[in-house]
Amino acid sequence: MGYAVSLEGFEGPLDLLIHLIQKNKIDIYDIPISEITKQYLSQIQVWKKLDMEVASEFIVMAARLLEIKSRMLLPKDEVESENEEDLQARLIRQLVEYKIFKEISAYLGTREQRELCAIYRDPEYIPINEDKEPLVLDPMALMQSFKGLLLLKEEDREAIVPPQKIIRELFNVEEKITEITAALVQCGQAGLSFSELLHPFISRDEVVVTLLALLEMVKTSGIRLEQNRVFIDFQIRREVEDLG
Amino acid sequence: MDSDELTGIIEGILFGAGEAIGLNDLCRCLDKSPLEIRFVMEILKQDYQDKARGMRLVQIKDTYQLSTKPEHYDYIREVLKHKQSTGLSRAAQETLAIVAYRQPVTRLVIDELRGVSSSSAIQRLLDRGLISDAGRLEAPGRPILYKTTPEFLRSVGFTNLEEMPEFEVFSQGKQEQFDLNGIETNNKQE
Amino acid sequence: MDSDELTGIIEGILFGAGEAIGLNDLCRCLDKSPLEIRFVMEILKQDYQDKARGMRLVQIKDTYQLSTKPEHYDYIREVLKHKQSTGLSRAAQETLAIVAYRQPVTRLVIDELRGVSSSSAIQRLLDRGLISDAGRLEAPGRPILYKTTPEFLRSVGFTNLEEMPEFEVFSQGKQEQFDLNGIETNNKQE
Repeated sequence: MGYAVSLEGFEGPLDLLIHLIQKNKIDIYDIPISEITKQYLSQIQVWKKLDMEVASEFIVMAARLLEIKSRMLLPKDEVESENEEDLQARLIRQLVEYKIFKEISAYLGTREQRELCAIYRDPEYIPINEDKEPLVLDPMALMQSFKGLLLLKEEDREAIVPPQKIIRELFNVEEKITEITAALVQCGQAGLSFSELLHPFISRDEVVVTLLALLEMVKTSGIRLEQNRVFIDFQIRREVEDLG
Repeated sequence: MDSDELTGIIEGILFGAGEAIGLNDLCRCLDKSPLEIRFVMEILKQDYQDKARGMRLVQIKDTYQLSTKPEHYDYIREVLKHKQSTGLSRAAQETLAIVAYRQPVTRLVIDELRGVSSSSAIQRLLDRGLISDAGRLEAPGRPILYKTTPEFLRSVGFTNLEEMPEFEVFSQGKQEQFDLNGIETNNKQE
Repeated sequence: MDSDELTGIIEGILFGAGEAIGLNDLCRCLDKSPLEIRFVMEILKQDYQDKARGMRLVQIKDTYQLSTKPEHYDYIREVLKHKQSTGLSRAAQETLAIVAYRQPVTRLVIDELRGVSSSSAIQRLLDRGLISDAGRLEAPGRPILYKTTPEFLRSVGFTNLEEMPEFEVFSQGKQEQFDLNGIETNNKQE
């Protein structure tokens, strides 16, 4: 199941297109479709290579760009020509409108940040004993209140999202170094092979961190990496033993 | 009861109530005209501009409420160990901007404008009480219409919707500049 | 920060706190001496004697708290009574919602979620018999735990707590996995 949408902070295909247009300093009314399409597709390929899930909307936009591009290649006096203008004009109108709303939302966001700094207070407690009529409460309204409060706090926003959707293991190099050092001490002179440091359920992130930790240790804490030829496992040994 | 006394009483009511109090309620309970109450509110607003004051008067439509001044937040947070809320995600913010300027508006229009599905963003805004249902559009499927709430006005510090900058302020003439003829011309130049 | 500004900040802190704040806390957080803080408290006390002001400064030992003036009590009561006859205040509703979904729960948890001191809302709910004590938490200070009552169930029309509506949480936009092969092929065809 997919999750956390924004790929590198892009809210959607229009957002990505606006980014490319700004990056290339292009006039929004005069977009070189062919170049933008190329850059757009290559961005999607990058995400794909990073194993990121690409939302359907990005793919639909890619198809739209390709269609505009292919129609542009047709001779102008073809019957389809009018249609091509429509496709491109529609895209530009969408981009222009989206850009305006992006500006509005940034403006409202700034105001929101300021208002978040205002503190309101609860009613002062004054005992009121009259009219103890039984209350009729709406459970849906209570639920809404609770949900609203949770959403206000980032940490609770995560707490209410089912955990399997936000799993993101974090490894840091220092901890890894400690771990590897301990393992090397245990193995003594024989040393360790790289593959022995990797457990069966290891994630890509952890492999990368393990490697970074080893490189750091080569520089700072006297270990030696030995590899007989490329693309095979390598041995990790402590240099300290030689000194001893 | 003279004007000063009335000011004191109203400040006391707003302080004691904490929550927003309607002009009507004040008129009824104090037996005063809306004009008299509004006059006092102006006095209070003025008073609170003094930097020796720690509150400000927040007006949303015809309701009044006191809050602390945002510029004092860092000190207040320190003493009260207040955890600041993060504010809306960008998806929710974009959706809210569209509802604010296009209300009443359907989900379909929002989706088209953003180029992505906005259903979860809409749900969040509903949960936060920033938007609400505004009936249904008389069209096939009778889709739900959304509008902003008074809570939205509070969250961005406006007294009413009319206080929001005109849409044209943001489009900066882009709208006029944009017409299909212009694009066709551009195209032929290539 | 001059004396006026300090006065404003302290008024803001006392307003937002909703409960007594210690002189020590103020000195520490504002980086001021007890003498300076006490001086400002005297200024505030003086200010509040003006009949155009609605609050008073209550000092108990070395703690300070703002409250309404007793002479305004009848007006404030009138306004609040009217508000409460229409149902729970927003503060009370939020507090009750937290107790209902997180019970048994301490005041600290409620305060943190709401971002304000909830003691008066808790008192109000206790008065109305919607929540009650549920013992104490085995933690420093042994804080009181709160739970909902049978009266609460009656008011929402349920026979037990399991009937409380569950809520679905939307992740930020669900997506399907996509295959890019189609596009790559398209690309090559050109």
